[in-house]
Amino acid sequence: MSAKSLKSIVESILFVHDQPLTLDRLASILEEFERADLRAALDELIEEYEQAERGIVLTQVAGGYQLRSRPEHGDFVRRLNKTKGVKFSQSALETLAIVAYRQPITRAEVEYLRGVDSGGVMKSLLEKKLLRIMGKKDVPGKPLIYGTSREFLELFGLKDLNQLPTLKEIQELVPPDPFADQPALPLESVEEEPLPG
Amino acid sequence: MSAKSLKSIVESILFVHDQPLTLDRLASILEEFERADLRAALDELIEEYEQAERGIVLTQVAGGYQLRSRPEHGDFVRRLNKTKGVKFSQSALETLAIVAYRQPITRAEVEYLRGVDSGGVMKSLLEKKLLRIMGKKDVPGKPLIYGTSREFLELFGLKDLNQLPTLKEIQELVPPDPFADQPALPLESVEEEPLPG
Amino acid sequence: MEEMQSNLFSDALDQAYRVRIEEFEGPLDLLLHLIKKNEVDIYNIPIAAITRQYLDYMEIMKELNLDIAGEFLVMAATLLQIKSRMLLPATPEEDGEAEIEDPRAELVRRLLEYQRYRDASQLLNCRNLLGREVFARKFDAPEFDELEPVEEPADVELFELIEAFQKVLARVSVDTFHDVVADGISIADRIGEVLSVLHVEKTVSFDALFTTGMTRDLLVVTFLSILELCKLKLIKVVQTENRGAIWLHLAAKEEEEGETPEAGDEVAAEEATPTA
Repeated sequence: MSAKSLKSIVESILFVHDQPLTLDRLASILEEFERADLRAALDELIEEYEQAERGIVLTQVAGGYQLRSRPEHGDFVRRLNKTKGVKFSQSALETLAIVAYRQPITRAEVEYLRGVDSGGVMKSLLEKKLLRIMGKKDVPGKPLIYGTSREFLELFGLKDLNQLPTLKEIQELVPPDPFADQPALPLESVEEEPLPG
Repeated sequence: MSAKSLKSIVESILFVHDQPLTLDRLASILEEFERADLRAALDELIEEYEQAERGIVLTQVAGGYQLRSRPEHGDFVRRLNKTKGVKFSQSALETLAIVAYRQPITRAEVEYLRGVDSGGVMKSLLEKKLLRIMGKKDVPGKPLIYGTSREFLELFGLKDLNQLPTLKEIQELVPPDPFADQPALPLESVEEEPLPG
Repeated sequence: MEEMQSNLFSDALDQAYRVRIEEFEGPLDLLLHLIKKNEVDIYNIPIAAITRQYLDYMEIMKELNLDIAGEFLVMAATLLQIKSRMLLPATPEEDGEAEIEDPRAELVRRLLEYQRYRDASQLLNCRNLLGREVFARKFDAPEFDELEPVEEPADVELFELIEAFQKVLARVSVDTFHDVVADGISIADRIGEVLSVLHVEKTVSFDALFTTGMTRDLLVVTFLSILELCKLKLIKVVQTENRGAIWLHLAAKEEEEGETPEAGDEVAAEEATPTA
């Protein structure tokens, strides 16, 4: 089987599979091929789609590979189903950002960092499956701890959490912190309360 | 707008629209473009997909245009359905949750709570070692009683069962169940039977 | 001309003012806004001035009858406390600690940290979002479900059937679930009906057996009949693709031997009776 055909087969499978496809899963489907060859085929496909300025791009998202429409054409594609697309409130975005960077994190910690009650917004992000409960924190009161979900990665087109700019990189956008040597924020002492019913 | 960009936009729309797309529909979506240009873009795309021996082909079908996987790769693509990744169905998750919170529990009790026959899903969870048989209940008929296993804790990254959120906490978090007001299915009368197989 | 410009300017200001008040996510957001507006150094906040402006904003909110969240009040108290501590002479503490932390330090740390997450949230929002700028393919279009199964459909597991039935219950309007006594159809009867439909149609979609207007009891009886037919291996339940439409057809064995479909019906009905 030539490398060209393998690439073509991989493209067929990516096209039919509508979720992000991991290399592991691809290797289990195409078990007669070498993993290295599969990876090479994926890399080549990513490059080809990028170079030719196609209407489709191959992206790495949520630990897998997924074909998606080219972002620049969003305005046209949205006409298909006349949706305006997702829109987040500032509080939802803030909460998502805090959980993404500080997970696992309790609700009280999120509220301390945001400075406002966040029960409602966290509940709604859980319902949208963008946050998930990771378990309980091993401190008195056993508060629930939260993290971001696979759906979060898919929605924001992230390969994994490491793809987010680091807080340090973000920090460089703002002036240096003279208090940087001081101890971390006293999150542990923040009191826990259950989410509102 | 260059011809190249138009082709790319048309490709985006074909990709996202999963039904055959007629030229009329395409012209109504991309109303700022000439019909002749749209047709030219489609013709070019058909040719490009064919020439490069891609995994995707653009075919004219049912009076419209549709991207499809290359027919020669059908054998590979069909494997997608057979090798399902580790993914839990809603019913498996439901059953696991019920057993986790109510163990030790009989199959009939699970079915009463879920309102549907759960023999198949419990059998499959037993096979996956996520459930285990804890013994027999001391009531007439001596039904088997079930609990969750060590593998269950491992899979869900739980230290122990106490790490699960309490039912009260869950109630406060998850959206209301649309079936909550409806009576349970009348399966309670179904006789207790051993699991199939 | 000048007058017009100044009018425009004050209108714009007015509007910005109103919108901003409602936009504040919380006290930290408001403080950052005040620091930026006053063009002061975040590490050397003129606490008296900022506190005064902060309290002014709360006054405006009150006048506009906006609900002032408790957090705003807590922050006001904190600011006043910092202000009073700033007025104290810098004498060593009783516990002999050489360095006294700037009373503003924790607030500044919180503000900087909050600002970072706010920046991070803006970066998140600038990404190409699935469903906003980028789209993936989806396969659950209703028209797709209408297609008949082609080549090597996979067997359906019980839980998938159950899920399909849950969807049926969700689809069929709750209004039709009136407490009317069932029309008395038994599982055995319904098995016979389903089989006769299959002998004519060969392949029937799962959904087609549940039509709007059926009583809840009939829905349940139909579902139990399908389960029973599966158990008796008289029908095969298949799915064209992962999570796709579910189809029923007569089991191969039954088809081969089933030159006399009526006989098949009877067998099914008899065997099913005890369970019904």
